[in-house]
Amino acid sequence: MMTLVLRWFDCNYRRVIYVLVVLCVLVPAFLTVRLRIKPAGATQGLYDAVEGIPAARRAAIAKLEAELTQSTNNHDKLTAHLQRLRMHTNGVLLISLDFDPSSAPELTPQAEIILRHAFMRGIPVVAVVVSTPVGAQLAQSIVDRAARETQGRYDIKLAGRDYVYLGYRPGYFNLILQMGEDISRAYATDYAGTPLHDLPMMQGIKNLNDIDLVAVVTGFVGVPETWIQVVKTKYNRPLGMGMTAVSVADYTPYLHSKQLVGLLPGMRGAAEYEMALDAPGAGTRGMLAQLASHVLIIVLIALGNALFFVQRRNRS
Amino acid sequence: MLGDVLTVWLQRCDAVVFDLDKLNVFVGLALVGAAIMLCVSHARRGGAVFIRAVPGLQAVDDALGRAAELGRPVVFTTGLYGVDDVATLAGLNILGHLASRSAHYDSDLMVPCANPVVMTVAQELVKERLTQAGYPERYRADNIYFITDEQFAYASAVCGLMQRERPAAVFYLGSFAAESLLLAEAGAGAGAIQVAGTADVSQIPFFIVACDYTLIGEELFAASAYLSRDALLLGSVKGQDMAKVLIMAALAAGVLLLCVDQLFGCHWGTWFASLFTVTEAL
Amino acid sequence: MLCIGCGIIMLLQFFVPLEFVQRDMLQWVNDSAIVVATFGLAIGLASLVHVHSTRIRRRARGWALSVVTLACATVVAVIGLLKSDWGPVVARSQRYDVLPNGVTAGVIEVTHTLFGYQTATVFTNTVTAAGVVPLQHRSVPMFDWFYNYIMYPLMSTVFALLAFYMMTAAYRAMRAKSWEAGLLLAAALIVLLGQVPVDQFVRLPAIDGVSLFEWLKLKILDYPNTAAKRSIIIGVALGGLATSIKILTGIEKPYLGGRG
Amino acid sequence: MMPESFMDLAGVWIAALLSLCVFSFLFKDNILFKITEAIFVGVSVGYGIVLSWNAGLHPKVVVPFMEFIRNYHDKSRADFFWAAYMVVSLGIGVLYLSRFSPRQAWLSRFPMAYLMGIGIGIGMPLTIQSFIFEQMRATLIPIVVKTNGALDWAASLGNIALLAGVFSVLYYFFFSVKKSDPVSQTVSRVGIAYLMLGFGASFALTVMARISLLSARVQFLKDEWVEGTLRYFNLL
Repeated sequence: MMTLVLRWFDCNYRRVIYVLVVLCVLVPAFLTVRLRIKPAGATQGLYDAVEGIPAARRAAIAKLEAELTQSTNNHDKLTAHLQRLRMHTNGVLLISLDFDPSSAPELTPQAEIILRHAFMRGIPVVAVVVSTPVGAQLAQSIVDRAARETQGRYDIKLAGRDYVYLGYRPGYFNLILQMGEDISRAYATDYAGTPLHDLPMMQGIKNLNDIDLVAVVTGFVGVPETWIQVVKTKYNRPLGMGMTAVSVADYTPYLHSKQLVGLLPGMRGAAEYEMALDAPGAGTRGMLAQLASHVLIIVLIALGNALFFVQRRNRS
Repeated sequence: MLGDVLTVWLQRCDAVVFDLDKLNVFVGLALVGAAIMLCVSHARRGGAVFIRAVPGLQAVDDALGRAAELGRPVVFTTGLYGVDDVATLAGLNILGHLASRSAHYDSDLMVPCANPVVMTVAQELVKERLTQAGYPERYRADNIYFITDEQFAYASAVCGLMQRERPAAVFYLGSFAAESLLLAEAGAGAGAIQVAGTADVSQIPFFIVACDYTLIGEELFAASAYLSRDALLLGSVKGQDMAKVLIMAALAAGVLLLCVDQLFGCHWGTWFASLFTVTEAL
Repeated sequence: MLCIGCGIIMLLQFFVPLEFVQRDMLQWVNDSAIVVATFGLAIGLASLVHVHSTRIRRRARGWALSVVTLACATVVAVIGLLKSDWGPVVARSQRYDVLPNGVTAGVIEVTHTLFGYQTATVFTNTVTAAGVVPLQHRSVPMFDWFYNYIMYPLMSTVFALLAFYMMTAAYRAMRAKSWEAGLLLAAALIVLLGQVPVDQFVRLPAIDGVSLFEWLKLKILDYPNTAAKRSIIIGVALGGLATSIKILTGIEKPYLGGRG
Repeated sequence: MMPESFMDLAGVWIAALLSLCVFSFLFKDNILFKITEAIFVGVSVGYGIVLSWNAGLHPKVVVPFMEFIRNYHDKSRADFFWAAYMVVSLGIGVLYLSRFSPRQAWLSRFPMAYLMGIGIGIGMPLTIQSFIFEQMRATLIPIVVKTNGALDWAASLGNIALLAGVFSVLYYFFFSVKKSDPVSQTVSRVGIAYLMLGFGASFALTVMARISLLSARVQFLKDEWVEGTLRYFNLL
């Protein structure tokens, strides 16, 4: 009997495995489960940073007010800056969605949950794409979806008032550098073609100094370094990242050296973030599928080896 | 006096004829080139060269023979890239040798191509080799054909081909991207003996797992020498080894100097490492 | 000869610091390669058409599929080359509304032209200081449509087949048949365990603030993986140089049918 | 993206059905997959033609060349050279067409050789620079690391492990040495061990990305196809 089953499995193992894989991926897609995942430090770091944006803005305003009463030089510049900061008392998040369709499955959940988090806390969002023209449309649909499908957790967000999507411009190094000086120099208009000075939200945002956190979700190698160089080294603004599971290992050193406030590792990072926010979504579902498939592949490897050793013993 | 003239001359050269920042690349290229050419000329004068066994290549004859026995075709692919890619060229070189060897067996050699220029080169190559071997009538131009240059469309077409033709042997030699495992699993499913070889580091693991024999990185480039046993080609492999000795020596020296740096606080090692810095490429 | 000449010229240009050579010449050569490669594509297409038309003429097995292939290629190429923004108008006539929270604009009613019974409420457009930017009637360019609904789904689905193939490959081939295969297997298992949050279900010791398997995973990636990759890359580069030199010196001439 | 217009709806249905046809290949090669494959190849070839014209030949060569002919009198010498070079390239390209005649087919070797030569020439220095030199520089690390004057054991051991790996793998790749003595055999084996550990790790690391791809396809079928269709007809 056993040998018969084994022989049948030997002939049809492919199909059996395919069915199992489908189950691993399909079932979680219909479940809303709360995985008992405790967010890792790197994820919690980014979560706390987004959560702390309003407080950071209040602190920045207070600091600037104090500075204004003390010093007299640069008065005009500081007043203008203060005025801009006061326009968005909840602070501002800049998010960069730098990925193309091939890494989108892993990164979309990350981008979405960060956006939702900001929207839930009433934080205005500036969204950009710096490194891939292919990703521009994709990024727009992610931002729009987060703005429209509120899941009953916040009011519908409107482009131009609660968020702006600027789209893609070529030459990412210069682009990021220019955003440090003046965002409207990097992006004259938003993705729909409206000049930035016509957008109410952008009245209070001139450059990286008016941004309280930069979040970069990227699937490219090399792009993160540029962000770190400009945002962290040149302007010293808080910076967090989300990456595919494959490339995370290359960038953990930046986390240890405190150049990044947080780093989301692939689908797992999104799931952990959703748990931290208590809003299970695509990441949690995806992680469930990941967990199931990883268990499956481990079981399959074990099974393959077991069969192999049994066969070898039988032969000898 | 002479020194001044030399400096001025060098400065002028730097601006017009030769970029001194790239001198290190030139020296590196010259050293590697010299090592290879020396060994080749040594071989040309009749010097014997030993070359170690490469497991995947020993299987080539078995695979071809098995295909002939079963009356099933042999499939060969160089991957997605064009003739400006060196690994693809290495794959084409091997295709030449395979063509001569398969000439004696009357099995179909199918080469689905993703790049039209590679297709034309492959056609020339196989035709020439079959003619040299004395079987010009066994060349069928329709067996070396262009499918499409889109990665996954190509992959799906080759997967379909393998399901339908059930090749006895499949060779993946060239440059591959994410389609590597798609092709290799489809080939395994068709029950073929598979020999793979690629220079693409991220794809080697998939070939190792799914194929019977895999040429790892550099072995792909040595393969044509191994298959042909041609003295000049063997000489160039020897040259590659010489260049490797140079690199290892440089590494060892650099590491030692860096240790000295750490222990005695000087900067010899950092200086040595800076020799390998190159100004930004275009 | 031509090959050798071009090769050596392009080799030397790398070292010439003139801006003209470094920028313009590379650009020129690139343009020229585009021109030549286009003719190559023509040959490729000729091969494709030849293979398929022979199949159709001979009514060989599956000749209808060849018709499908050629027809698809022709339709896409013709639309793309002649009028890539051509496409049916799908939505017209819009009406601005007021959102419940009192903000003007932001809602638009779209009436679809075909099957016009359907009226959808879609959030769109930008709130601007200047007012509302009206949405013009929307048409779907067919060329983009081909990409979005045929090419892209097919590309990603074929790519997704890899999820299945990884499993079968792992089952079939990751067996400890020798000590080498055993090492490969061990490394794979450790990394797999390090990828998922195993420590949520099983109590594991933590090292450097991460769980055991994650720590092991990072070590494997940092040392054996990096070392192996580096030496392979160096080796490959040398092999590539050797092949280049062989071709430039005419020891090997793939374009002439091997050693000539 | 939810289907919003009938074209979207039709597209989503076609995309979904084609996707299912591709998946059916896993079970068995069948006529549906064959049709899908034919469509895929056909559309991608058509797309390739358009792309090589719209993104290559047309903007990079044809437009500038037309512009050159129209204003040839106030062009610099460099522009003339460029135009002449393009004409020569055209000539080289035309030689390809000789393949259609059996007797003149040898002429097509010139364009092949030309493309090969260019590729090799541009590639060689870049290979030295970005593969050999970059990797060497990254490997130049001290085997004794001192932090704040004290010996850093962990870092030193790590560096030693890395260097041992690089050297042994490089040694494994030696072709022209008879590795019969125990020392070189051991070194070679260490090299293989490093290779295998690295390959196993890379393989396992990719699983997550590939599963994500499949998840995304399933999500597409569920959200855009099934739910999207229901929503489109106001059934949900």
